[in-house]
Formats: sequence, C-alpha cells, structure tokens
Amino acid sequence: MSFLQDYAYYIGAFGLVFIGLLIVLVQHNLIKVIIGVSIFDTGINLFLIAVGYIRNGTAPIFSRAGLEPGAMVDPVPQALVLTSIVIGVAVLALALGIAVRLYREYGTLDLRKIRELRW
Amino acid sequence: MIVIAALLVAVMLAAAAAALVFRDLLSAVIASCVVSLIASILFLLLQAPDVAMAEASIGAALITAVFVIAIRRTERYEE
Amino acid sequence: MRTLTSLILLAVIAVGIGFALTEVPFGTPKTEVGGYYLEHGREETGAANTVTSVVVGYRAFDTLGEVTVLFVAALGLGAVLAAAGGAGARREVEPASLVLRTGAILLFPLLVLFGTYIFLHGHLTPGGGFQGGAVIASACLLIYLGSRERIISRVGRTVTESLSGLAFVLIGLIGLAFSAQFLSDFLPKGTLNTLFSAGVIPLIYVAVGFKVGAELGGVIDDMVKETR
Amino acid sequence: MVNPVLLLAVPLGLAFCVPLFGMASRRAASFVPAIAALFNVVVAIRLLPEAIEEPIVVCLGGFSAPFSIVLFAGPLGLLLAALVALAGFVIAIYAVRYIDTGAITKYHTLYVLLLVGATGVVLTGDIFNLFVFFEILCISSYALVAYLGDRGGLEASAKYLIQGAVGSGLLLLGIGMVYGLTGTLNMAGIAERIGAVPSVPALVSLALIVVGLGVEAAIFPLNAWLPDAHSSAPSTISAILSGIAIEVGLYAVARMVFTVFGATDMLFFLVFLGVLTVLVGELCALAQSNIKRMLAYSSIGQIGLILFAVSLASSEAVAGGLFQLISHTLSKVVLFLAVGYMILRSGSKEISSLEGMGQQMPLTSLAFAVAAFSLVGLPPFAGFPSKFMIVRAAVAEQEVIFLVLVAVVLVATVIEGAYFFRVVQSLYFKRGEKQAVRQEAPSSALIPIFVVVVLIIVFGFYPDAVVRVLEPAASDLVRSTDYIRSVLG
Repeated sequence: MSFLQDYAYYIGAFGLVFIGLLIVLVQHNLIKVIIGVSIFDTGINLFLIAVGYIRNGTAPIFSRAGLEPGAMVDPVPQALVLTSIVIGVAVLALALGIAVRLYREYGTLDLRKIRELRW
Repeated sequence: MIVIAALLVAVMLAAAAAALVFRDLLSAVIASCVVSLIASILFLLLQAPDVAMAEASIGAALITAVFVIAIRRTERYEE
Repeated sequence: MRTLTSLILLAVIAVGIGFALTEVPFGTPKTEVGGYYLEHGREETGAANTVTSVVVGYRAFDTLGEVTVLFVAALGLGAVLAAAGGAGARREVEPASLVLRTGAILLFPLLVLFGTYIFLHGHLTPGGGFQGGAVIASACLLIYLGSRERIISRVGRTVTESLSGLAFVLIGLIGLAFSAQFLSDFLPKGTLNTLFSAGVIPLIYVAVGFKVGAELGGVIDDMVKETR
Repeated sequence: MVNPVLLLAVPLGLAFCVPLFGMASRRAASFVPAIAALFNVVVAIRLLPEAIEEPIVVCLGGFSAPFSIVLFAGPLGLLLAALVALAGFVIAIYAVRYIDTGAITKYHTLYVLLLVGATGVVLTGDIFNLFVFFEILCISSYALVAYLGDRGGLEASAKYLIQGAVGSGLLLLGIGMVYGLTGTLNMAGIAERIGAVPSVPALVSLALIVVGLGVEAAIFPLNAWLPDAHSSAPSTISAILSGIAIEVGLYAVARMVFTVFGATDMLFFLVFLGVLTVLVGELCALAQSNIKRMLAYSSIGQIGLILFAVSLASSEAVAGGLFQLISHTLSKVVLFLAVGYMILRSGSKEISSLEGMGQQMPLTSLAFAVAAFSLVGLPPFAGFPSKFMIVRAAVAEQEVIFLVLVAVVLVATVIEGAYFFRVVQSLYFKRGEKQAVRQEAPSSALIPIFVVVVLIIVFGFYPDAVVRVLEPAASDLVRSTDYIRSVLG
C-alpha cells in the first residue's frame, strides 16, 4: 500500500510519457504521432503537479477562513502546468493544420511515403 | 483514496496503450481524450482545481474537437 | 528493428529518470519559493487564489509569453492553411437538425456568460483567463455544430486578438511608467475575497480571457472552414 | 537608464499591432519588423557599455529576486540581443520586397514574434521563462518553414515540429525535475543550490535539458530536421533560422551547462560532440548539389565548431567561439539572402544552374563570394580572426587530445573551403549553357546585403572592436559565481 502511495502518480505520469514517446517513435501515421505528442504532454503535466503535491495538503486557494498556508500544496507547478497545457494545445493545433495540408498535397499521412527531401 | 487514484492511473494507462494499438484514428483520438479526462480527475485529487479545469476544457474537449475535424479532413484508418 | 531500438532508448531514459526520482520524493514539501508565495501572496497581490497570484502576479511575464505562444500558433495555422489559397474541394454539408440548432442558439449566450464569469472570478475561485477563454471557444464550436455556416467575423477576431494582446502589454508598460517595474501592480489591492480586489490581476485576466477565446475560437474556425 | 525589458515589450506590442496595420494596408504591415528590429539595435547597443561595467538585473513585476521573473542583461545577453536585432533588421528590409505571396501580414507578424522569442531566450534569467520564449521561437519557425505551402516546406515543417515538440517536452521534464530538486526556477538560485544536490539526479535533469535544447541547437544526433527545414523555407527564413535560431539554441545549452549547472565534467563530452558535429556537417555539405541544402549542412558544421570552442571553457576559447558565432551569423545571412535572388532568377536550387552568375548578377555574386571566404576563414574577413582565436586557444590547452581535435577541425575547414570554392568557381569561371539574361537583384535586397558585407570586412580588419566586448561576455558565461552575486546580491 505504501508503495502505491509513494509511486502511483509517478507511475501514471511516466507511463504516459513513455507510451507517448513510443507512439512517436514507432508509428508511421502523422495523426497518430500527434496523438503520441499529446499523451506525452499530459504525462509531463501530471509529473509536474505530482512534484508540487504535499500529503494531505489543500488546494492553494484562501476561499474560507482558517486555511493554513503551511498545509497547502505548492502553487508554482500548478502555474507552470497552466502555461504548459496552453502551449501544448498551441503546438498540437499547428501540427494538425500542417497534417491536413500535407494530406492534401500527398494524399497520405504515412510518414514512410512522405519523403521527397531525402537525398 | 489512494486505491481510487491507483485504479484511475491503471485505466488511464490502459487508454494510452489503446491509443497506441488502435488502427482506427478516431478511436485512438477518443482514447487520448479519455487519458486527458482521467488526468484532469487526477489533477483534482492532487489539489489542483485550476489545472483540472484547464485540462478538462482545453486538453480534453477543445483539442479532441480539433483532432476530429482534422481526421474528417484526412482519413480515418491507418494504412 | 525500429521498435527494438526505440524500446532500448526508452529503457535507458527510464533507468536515468528512475534514479533521479529517488531524490524527488512524492508528497513532501520541497520548495521555499512556493511557501513564500503562500505566505505572502495575499498581501502582495491581493488574490485569494494563490495559483492566480503566481500566474498573473509573480510570473505574469510567463503568461504574457504564453498568450504570445497561442497567438503564434493561431497565426501560423492561419498562414499554413492560407497558403492553399482556398483550393480545397467544397463539400455539401447537411443542415443540422432543429433540436441541435435551437439548442446551440440557446446555449451559446449561456456559455459565453459562464466563460466570462470564470475569468472575472479568477482571483477568487479556481479558474481564470485560460479556462474562461476555453469555454468561450467551445461556444464557438457549438455554433459551428449548430448552424454549420461560418458566423465568426474575421475582422472582429483579428481586432479582439490584437487589442487584448496590446492591452496586456500596455498594462505592463503603465506599471513600468508609474510604479516600479514592467507588469508591477499600480492599482489598490482592495479587500481579500471581493470581486474588486487584487489590483491589476482581474484586468489582465480579462485581457487573457478575450485573447484565449479569440485564438482558440479562431483555431477551430480555421480548421472547420479549411475545405468549405 | 533605458529598461532592458523594452527590448521585449516594444517588439511584442508592435507584433500585436501588425494585424491591425495589415487591415489598413499590407504595405504598412511589412515595415513593422524593420522598425521593431531597429529599435532593438539602438537600445541594445546603448545598454551594452553599462552592462559591461555591471550587468543590469531587472525583477519583473516589482517583486524581489528569486520570487519574480528576472531579466539578466549582461554583456553576453545584450551582445546576442544586438546581433539578433541587427540580423533581424537586415532580413526584414530584404523581406519587404522578397515576400510577395501568401498571407503577407501573418508572415511579418510571425517574423517579429520569432525575433521576440530569440531576444527573450538570451535575456531571461528564469529557467521556465526560457522555456516559454523558446517555444515562441520554435513555434514561429515551424509555421514560417511551411509558409510557402509547397510539398517540401510542409514535409520539413512536420518533421521539424514533431522533433521540436518532443525536444521541448523533454526540456520541460528536465525543468520540472530541477524544480523538484532545488525548489526554485531562478537560474542563479539553481546555480547556488545545485552543488548540494546528489550528482546523478542533477546529471539526469541536465541531460534532459541539454537534449531538449539540443534539438533546436542542431547538435549532432539531434539535427535530422535542419537540412530539410533550412532548405525548404523561404530564403529570408533560412537566413534567420541559420543565422539566429540555432545560435540562440546553442547559447541556451551553454548557459545551462556553464552558469546554471556548472557541469565541468560534461565538457569533454561536449567537445567531442562538437568535433563530431563539425565532421558530419562539412562532409554532408560536400556531397550536396542543392545550394540551400549545402548551406544548411555548412551551418551544422559551424555550430559544431562553435560548440567545440565554447566547451574548451578557457576564456579565450569561449571568446573565440562567440566571435565565430558572430561571424557565422553575418556570413550566413549574406549567403542565404544572396542565394535567395539567385534562385529566384535562375528558377532552380541546383548549384549547376548558378553558372555564369558572376557576369549576370555581379553584385550579388560578389557578396556571396565575400561571405563564403569569410566563413571558410580567409583573411581580411571576419571569419579569419575568429577561427584563428579558436585554434590558438585550443593549442594553448597543451594536451595531445586537443591537438588531434584541432587537426580534425582544420581538415573540416579544408573540406568547407573545397565546397565553397566549387560554388564560387561556377559563379565566376563557368559560362552557363543557357544565355538567358538574368536581372541583378533589386536595390531593396542589395543594400541590406552590403551593409552586412561591410561589417564582415570591418570586423576582419579591426577584430579588436568586437574582442573588447567578447571578453566580458565570455566571463559572463563562464563565471557562475559572479552571475549568482549580481542576481541574488
């Protein structure tokens, strides 16, 4: 049980990171690769939040009286992840736009077939 | 609580693995949407409500919509 | 072959990260920067939500960079899709059913209202400019689902994007001119936990909300009308 | 005193204005990048003497040092900011006429934002802020590589984007780990505490960060995207990517390794990687028949040389590496801009199609030849003193292994000479088969090109003008204790 308590979130986060990287490395379909990048990003975000967590902590919002700053989780990783989620979406949207255009030029999304530039 | 979290993690990893093996891109996108949704519940359990909201609205909803539109513009099945 | 090399590569990374993680134990307090923000965030920025006081107060410059990233991506998407010159095939779209259409029309103002509520209360409750902007963008998605014809005005979108970005920069420059530094707070802090508190934070979040809404809505709009 | 934050805020504000100008008139929008870059040149050069005396540290938001985002405007940061702005200005003037297809307003906005991203990376003193500006730089380059919307550009952009996205993910992972280990995001704060962290986790996070940044810096195994991207982009974008983007990536790597992590035990590995990058780049460049691809591979070689010099870590070697960085930026800007109109006039990117250009486009060819000679390292041009400084510093290490590596670098220079002379030869001494009349490039292109050519020659004759700034810049990079003191007091 204590193993789960210590490692459940880390396992989840790095599980996503590795599955995401695996998709990027072994898949040939561009959209599939982009899905891999999205899972990879989610894993990193989960890791960052897990770094900032404090056991039995509360959310860092002083919504009512009697909340102790010492018992709150670290707000900084949450701020970083907010930024990183938005950046991730920006990259994914651009990637999907490029994928749509590539499909129109080549008629396929298979990265093995899209290789005019190799010498 | 930790049991719930561990179960969620297991389902999330299974969904991610499903995204790896599905040859139907639409199913793969839905699987990655499930990953994002569960991640947003995990954010909530980790006392990060702001991030959970952002992940649910941006990471799970909007980007899935963009994925689906992109798949409609291209092709649904991997070769 | 490729799978095998990838797996070996990942295994190497995994071992390295595994070693590193032993020094980052889960669930223990590790940082003093975060502790400082929790202790002093309320009086220094006036926001009850400490995440907001970090995002829009202490690290507001990151947020400016972040809306810029979104701006870059939306512009880039527009540029990439515009290069086609509208050569795509027009396809006939089926009109949406009456239920969907009516539902979309009814829900649209509610969603926009909800998004506005989220970014106006960013310094009090969870949420803020990004989440609120995303809700507004999903209202745009709903419009597309319901009426299937483009109704988002291109000019309006460009003006919103530019003006909200400019507003953010100008708030920063006013801080530089009348107070200590770029992006420093030049308004009174007000009472904690009321709507009119936290100095410039609500102003910045309004600008961010408009900007994120316009960018994400624009991304969806660009993708949708790409072949129509 | 001018506040260094204006170097970022003013161009950013102008970038948000470009779409508004664009609605009024496209012509107005196309001059904004030049105005923004000119502003930055003036401000950066004005601040430089002050920064050499004492680095200017700006705490944004008015909070005290480790709790706010810090801008560190030291001699190195401002020197690179001035270089970014100068190259940006020249290319922006050229682009006013050169870019005439596609979504022109969007091009100019993205271009200003690319400059903002590069300037932000060199000025920031906060590791996560560096990530944000790095993303601005990368995402605007992904979009600009695909700007023409042709098959090559889209394919290159897709490859670049996927590799870049994985790279920035790894960078973020490294940043998260560093935050978990040291509890701060301020670079000086990390530098102060990293000594107390056990070495394996510190090394893992440094490795993640270096790999993440190394994708953009085009260090050897991570540079598969570069030749495609640089050769398929519009020539103005090739010039800015080759002259600015990879250098900024390399700056970030050096800043992390030297100042933040103080990882002296990693340096030999980087020296070796640098030499490998030189060899791979130059050998591949020799095999090319496409002129832009050749220049792209030559950039890889040059980046390897700069990495080699900087990783030697003696202050003379670092200064030499930075000088090489400046002369490479100037030369590559001229080369890509000159080649831009040559390709436009001849309609082909093959080197063989450039035969006889020496007679038909004499001024453009002259600029190309000067920049090529400078890059190879021939005297009276800027490339000679910089390469000479690097070789002298490497020999001064007095170790056999460095002598061997210097020999390898010199062989690579000979290879570089071989392929550039081949191009210059076909420009001047071969008569093209087709006697088509090709017009000289317009003056809107020639004036900016020759401004840089003059700089190359001036720096070649008076290297001291640069070296005076380079020495404080080098110690800014290498001496991390001074860095910590000026930020945290």
